[in-house]
Amino acid sequence: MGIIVGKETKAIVQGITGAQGSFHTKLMLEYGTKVVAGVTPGKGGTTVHGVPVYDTVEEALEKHEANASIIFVPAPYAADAAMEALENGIKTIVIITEHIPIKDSISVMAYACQVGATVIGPNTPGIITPGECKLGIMPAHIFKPGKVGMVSRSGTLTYEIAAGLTKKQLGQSTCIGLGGDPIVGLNFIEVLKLFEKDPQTEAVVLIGEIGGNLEELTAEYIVKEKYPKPVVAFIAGRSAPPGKRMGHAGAIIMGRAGTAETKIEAFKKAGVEVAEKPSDVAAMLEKILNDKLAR
Amino acid sequence: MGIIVGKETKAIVQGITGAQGSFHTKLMLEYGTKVVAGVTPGKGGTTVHGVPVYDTVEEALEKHEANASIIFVPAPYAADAAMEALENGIKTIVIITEHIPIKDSISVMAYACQVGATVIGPNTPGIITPGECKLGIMPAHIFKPGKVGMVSRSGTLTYEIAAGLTKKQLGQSTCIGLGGDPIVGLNFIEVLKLFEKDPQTEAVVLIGEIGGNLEELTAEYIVKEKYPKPVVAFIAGRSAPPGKRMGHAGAIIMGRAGTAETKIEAFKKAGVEVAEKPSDVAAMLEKILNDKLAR
Amino acid sequence: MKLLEYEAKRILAKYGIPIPRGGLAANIAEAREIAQTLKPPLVVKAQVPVAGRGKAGGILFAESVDDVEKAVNKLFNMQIRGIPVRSVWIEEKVNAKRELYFGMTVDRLNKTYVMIGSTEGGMEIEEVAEKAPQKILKFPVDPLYGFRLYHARQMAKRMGYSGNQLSAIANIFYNLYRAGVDYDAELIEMNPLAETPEGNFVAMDARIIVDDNALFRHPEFKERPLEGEFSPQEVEAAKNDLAYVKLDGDIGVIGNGAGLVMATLDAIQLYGGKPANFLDVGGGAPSEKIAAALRIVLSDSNVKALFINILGGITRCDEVARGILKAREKLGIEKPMVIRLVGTNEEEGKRILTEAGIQVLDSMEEAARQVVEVARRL
Amino acid sequence: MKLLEYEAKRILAKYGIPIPRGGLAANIAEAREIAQTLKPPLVVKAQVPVAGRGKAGGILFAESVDDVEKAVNKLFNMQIRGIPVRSVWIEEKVNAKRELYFGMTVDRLNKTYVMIGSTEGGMEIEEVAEKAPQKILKFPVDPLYGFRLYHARQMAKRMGYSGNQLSAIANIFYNLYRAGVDYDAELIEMNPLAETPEGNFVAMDARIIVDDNALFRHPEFKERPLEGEFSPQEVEAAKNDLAYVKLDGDIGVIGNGAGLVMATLDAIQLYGGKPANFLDVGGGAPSEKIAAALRIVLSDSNVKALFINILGGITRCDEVARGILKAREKLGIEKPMVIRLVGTNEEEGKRILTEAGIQVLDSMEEAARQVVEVARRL
Repeated sequence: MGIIVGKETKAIVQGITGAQGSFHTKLMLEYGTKVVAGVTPGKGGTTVHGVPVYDTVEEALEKHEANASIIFVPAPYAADAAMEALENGIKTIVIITEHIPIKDSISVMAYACQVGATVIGPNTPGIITPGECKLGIMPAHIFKPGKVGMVSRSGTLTYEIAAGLTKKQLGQSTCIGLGGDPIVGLNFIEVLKLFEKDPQTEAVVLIGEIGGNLEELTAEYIVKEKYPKPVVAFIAGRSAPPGKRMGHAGAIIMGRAGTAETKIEAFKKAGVEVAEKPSDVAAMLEKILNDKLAR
Repeated sequence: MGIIVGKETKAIVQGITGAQGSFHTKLMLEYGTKVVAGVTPGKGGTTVHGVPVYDTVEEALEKHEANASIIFVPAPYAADAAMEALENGIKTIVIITEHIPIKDSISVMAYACQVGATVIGPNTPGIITPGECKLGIMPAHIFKPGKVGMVSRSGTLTYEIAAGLTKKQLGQSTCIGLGGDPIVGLNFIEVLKLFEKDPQTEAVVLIGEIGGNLEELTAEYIVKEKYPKPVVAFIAGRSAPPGKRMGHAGAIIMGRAGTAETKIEAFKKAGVEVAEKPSDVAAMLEKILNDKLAR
Repeated sequence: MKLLEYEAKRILAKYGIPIPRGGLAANIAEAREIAQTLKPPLVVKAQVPVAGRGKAGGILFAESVDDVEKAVNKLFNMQIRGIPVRSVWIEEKVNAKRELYFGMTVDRLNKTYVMIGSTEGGMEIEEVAEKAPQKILKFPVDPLYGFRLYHARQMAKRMGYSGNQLSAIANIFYNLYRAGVDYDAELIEMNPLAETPEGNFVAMDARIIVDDNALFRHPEFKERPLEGEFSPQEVEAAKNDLAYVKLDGDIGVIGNGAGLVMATLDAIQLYGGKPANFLDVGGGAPSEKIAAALRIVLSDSNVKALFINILGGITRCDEVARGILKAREKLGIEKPMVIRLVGTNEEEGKRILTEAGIQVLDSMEEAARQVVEVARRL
Repeated sequence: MKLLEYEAKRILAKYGIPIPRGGLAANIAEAREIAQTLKPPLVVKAQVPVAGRGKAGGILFAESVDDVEKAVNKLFNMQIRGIPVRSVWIEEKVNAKRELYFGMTVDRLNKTYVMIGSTEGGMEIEEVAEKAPQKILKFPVDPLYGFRLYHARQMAKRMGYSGNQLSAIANIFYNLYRAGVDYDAELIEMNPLAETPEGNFVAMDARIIVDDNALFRHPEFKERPLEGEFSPQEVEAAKNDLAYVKLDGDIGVIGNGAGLVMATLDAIQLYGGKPANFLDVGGGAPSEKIAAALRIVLSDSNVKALFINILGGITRCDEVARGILKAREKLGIEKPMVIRLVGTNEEEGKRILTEAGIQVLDSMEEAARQVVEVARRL
C-alpha cells in the first residue's frame, strides 16, 4: 500500500541518458522499481542499464505499458518533457529537475490539472513507498516499510528525518518531497487527504520551511477537517534573518506570514506537535504511536 | 421554436455605443429581441436606446439576467470581448465584427469549446428565429416564420435567398450566418444536427462558397448519417478563376478541393439538390415540400 | 499579405532555421557585389509574389559572377505572370539529397493551426497531396498549449528521422511554428526543405502569407509597397479597404459581401456576360467607400457597363445611394449603370436614387440579365 | 535578479506605461546635463537594489540644477544598507493626488500569477496588507488564457474607476502584466502608481525581480554586473551557481538542500553558536563546486570553524569528499572542519576522507554540537 506509487507502478525515465538520469535509473532498478523504458530525443534505439531508450514518449508507450514518469531533463526543456508525458496520458509525474522557470511550471500545472494528473515537484527528491517502489533520487537505505507517512518541502531534510525514524524502527508508508520551488504540483493538503485514505498510514510527518503560507493553510485545513491521524511537524528556518534570501525563491520571507514562527504557531494551534530539531521527530512519533497502541 | 435563439433569449450587446452597435441595437429592439444591457468600457452609466450600458460584462450580469451576447467591438478588441462574455458564463455568442485576426479567433474557439458555449461568427450577419428573436444585423423584413432552416457562409447571399423564400411564402425556422472567416464557431454539420432535432424545421437550405472543404465534409456527413430532412444547396463562386483571391481568406482556392465544382459534385453525390442560381432555391424547395405533403 | 522569398527567408533565419548564404540585389552592380561574396554554383531567383515562379523561368543558375550578371539581366527584362521583376535573390546552390516539405496553415475544421510535413517535397507537392495523400503528414496544433518541440519530434520520427537528425529537423519544425505564430501567418512553408548529402537541413525556398487582419500588430509591413505585386486598381482598393480582383470581362461589378459578389459574377456568366472584376465593399460601407469603389472599377478601360448589387444588412442603402451620386457627380460617369438595391434603409436609398433619375431594380437576376444585355449592345 | 528602479521604469515605458520624464547619471556632469532638460521640481533617487531606500535617505528633492548637484554629491557619498550608490535617476517630481499600488507576483496556492491592486499604495503598503487586507485586491491569473484587458477593467472597476480613467488605468494594469510575463518576473510592481490632480496615472516607482531560473531566456541581463548589489562572496557564489547568504556569526556552513542548510543553521543556533553564512551547494554538486563553496566560505575572515553537512541523494558523497580534499590542498585550509556525510555513495566518501585523515560524523546534531564547541574554544 502507501500512496501514489507502489508495486503496480511502471515507470518511464525521461532524460535517461544524462548522468543523473542514468545513475538513478540504476539505483531505482536495484531498488526494484519497474522502469520499463527511457526517453531521450536522438538517443532512440540505445539502452541504459538494460532499459530500452526511445526518442519520444509516444513511441515508448507504443512498445511498453507505463503509468508514471520521472523526469531528469535539463531545466530549459523539463517543462516540455512533462507536457509530453501528460499529453501521452501518463498520470503520475515526478520532476526531479531543479531551476525550471516559474512561468514554465505554471503551464505544466495547469495542463496537469486539466487532464487530472498528479505532478510531484519540480525540484523534488521524488517519492518512495519503501519496499515497493522508489521514483526518485533519495538514498534508499535510509527508508524502510512501515506506517508513518512523510511529506516535505525539503529534500535532504527529509532524508535526515527519515533516517531518524528508521533508526528507531519507525518505518514509512510513503515519503514524498513536494519540491522546493514556488510552483509545485502536489501540496501538503492534497497529500494529507491521500494519507487519510491509506490504511497503512497511521501517522504523518510534515516537514515545512520558511516562505509562502502553505503550512499556515495546511494547519487551517487540519483544524477545519478535524484531520483524524496524528501529525508531527518540523519547520526549518527558525534562525533565518527576515528579508534574506535562502537558496531559492521558496525561502523568501514575505511579510509577517511565512516566518518559522507563524508556521509553528499555526500548527501548534491546530494541535499538531512541532519538533524543535530533526532528531526530536522520531521520539515524538514513537510516543504518539505507543500511546495510540495503549489506548 | 427554431434553434439557438428564440423567445427565451436575453441578450447583451458588447460595443453598444459604437455606430453599428447602437444602430443595430435599435433595430433588434424594434424586432422584439430582448436586449437587457450593453457593455462599452468607459461608457458605463449611460444608456443607448433605453438600454443601460456597463463598463464590464461582469457588472452587466450582476444587474441583469442574460444568456446571449452580440459583439460589435472593433476587430483588435473583439476576441477579448468574446472571451469576457464566455468567462462570465454566456453560452451563446454572436460575433458580428469582421477582420479579426485568425490567431485571436483560434483562442476564442478553444475557450468556447472548453466551456461548452456556442459561437456564431466572426464576420457573420448573425442569427434570426423569425418572429421570435433577431441577434444580428440582417434586414428583418425579408424573413418570416416558417419551416425552412437556413445556414450559410455568406451574409448578403443569405438575405438574397431568404427574400426569395419569403416571397414564395416559404418562411424560415431559423437562419444562421456561419461567418466568412477561415475560423468560425458553428459549422454546417453542427447546425444540421440542431435542425434535425428541431420539430419546426422541415427542410434545410445550405449556402456555401468556394474555399476550404467544409462543404465536402458536410456532404460526407449527410451520406454517412442518412440525414433525414431534405437539403437544398447553393454554392457561390462557379465563375471564380482558380488561384485568385476573392475578398477574404475564406475564398482562397486550395488545390482541387475547395472549388465550386468539387462542392457541387459532393452534394449531388450525397443526394442534395444544388441550385444553379439563388432564385432557384425557393422553387426547388417549394417542390420538395409539396411532394412531401403529397406523400 | 504575401511576403517575398527573401523576406520569408530572413524571418526563418531570425528563428534559427538554416537558409543558403545569399543576398538581395535590385541592380546589376549589387548583384555582382553579392555574387563575389558567395561560393559558386549560385542560384539567381526573381523576387515576385507568385507561385510557380520556377516553371515560369524565374530561377536561373550561375557558375560565375559574369553568369550572375547575365541571369540578372535576363530576369530584369522578364515579367512573371504579368509581374515585372524588380529584385533578385542570389544564393549558393544547395545540393539536395532529398527534398522535403514542411509548413503551417489554418485548419478550418479543427479551428486551429495545422502543421504539414512530407518527405516528398518540391515542385510536385500538390500532386503528391492529391495522388498520394498518405505521404502528407498533418498535425493539428493544440490551440491552448501550441505546437511543442516534442510534437515536432513526433512528426520528425514519423517522417523517418532519428539520432542527431531528429533533433536538428525537429528544431526547424518547431522554429517554423514559432515564426508562423509570431508573424500571424496564414501560411508559412519551406518547399523544398533540403536534406544535404551530409545529412544537414536547409530551407531552399520559403513562403509566408501574413494574415491581413493582423497587420495592425506588424507595423514593419505597414510601409511595404504594394506596387509590382498588384495592379494599380488592386493597390487603390487595398488603400480604401476594399477587396478587388481584376478579371478579364467587360462588366464592372460592385457588391457587398464576398458571397453575394461571387453569386453576382456567377449570374452574369450564366446569362452569357463576362465580369471585369470582383469588388466587395464589405459590411457597413459609408458613402465615400462606395464612391472609391466606383472610381476603381471605372478606371479599368475594359469596363463597358456597371452592375451595382447591394443587399443591405450592416450596409445601409441610403449610404450606398449617396456614394453613387457623389461618384457620378465627381467622376462624370457616363457608362450605363444597373443598380439593384434592397435591405436596410432601402426606401431612403431608392428615394435618393430615383429623385436623381437613376432606376433601381429589386431582383439580382433580373439586374444581371439587364446588364449583360446593355453591355452586349455597346 | 533584482533590477534597479531605472531599469524597471525603462521596461515599463517600453510597454506604454507612463513614467516621469527623467534620466540616469553616473557622475555630476551627467546629472547636470540631465537636470537641464527637465522641469523642476526634481527628484534625485539613488539606484540601489534594496527596499526602504526612501526611509534610508536615498531619495532627495531639488528645485534647480545646483540643487541636483548637491543631492547627487550627497548620494554618491552614501551607503544604503551597506551598498554604495553608483548611479542616480533624476526625474520630474510627480504631483500625486492619490498613491495606488499595482503589481504581479506568484500565487503558490493557485499555482499561477496573481495581480495585486490597492488604492492605498505608497510606503505603508505592507502595513495596509496586514491591518486592512480588505483594501488589497487580489486577482489570480488564469494560467491558460492569461490576464486580459477585461480582467484589468474588472480590477479597475472594483478599485472605483470609471469613464476615461477606467480605460487608462486598465491599460496600465494589462501592460504591467505583459511586461511581467515577457520578462519572467517573479515580482513586478508600481508603488506608488500616482493619480495626478488632472486624473492621469504615472508610475512613480517601479520594481522588477526577474526569475533567476529564466535568465537563460533573457541574455540582455547576462552581462549585468552583480557587484554593488551583492557582497564579493555572493558574487562569487552566483558565478559558481551556489546559493550563499552572508550572516553575522563565526561558523561557516556548507550543506546540500536549502531545507537541510536552514535546519543546520537552526541547530547551530540551538546549541548556542552563530552561523557565519548560509551556503547551499544544491543537488548533484560535482567536486569542483564543493571546492568553490569552501573557498567562498573561508574568504569571510569572521569564520573560525567550518561545518559541512551533506546528506547525499542526487549529491554523491564521494564527489563531496574529493571536493573537500581538492580545496584543502589548494587553499591550505587550517581552520577546523566538522564534517557530516551520509547518503548516496556514503562508504566511498567516508573512505576517501578517512584515508586523508579527516574524521566524519553521522549525526547532524552531534556535528552541530561539536562545531559550536570547537568555535567557542578558539
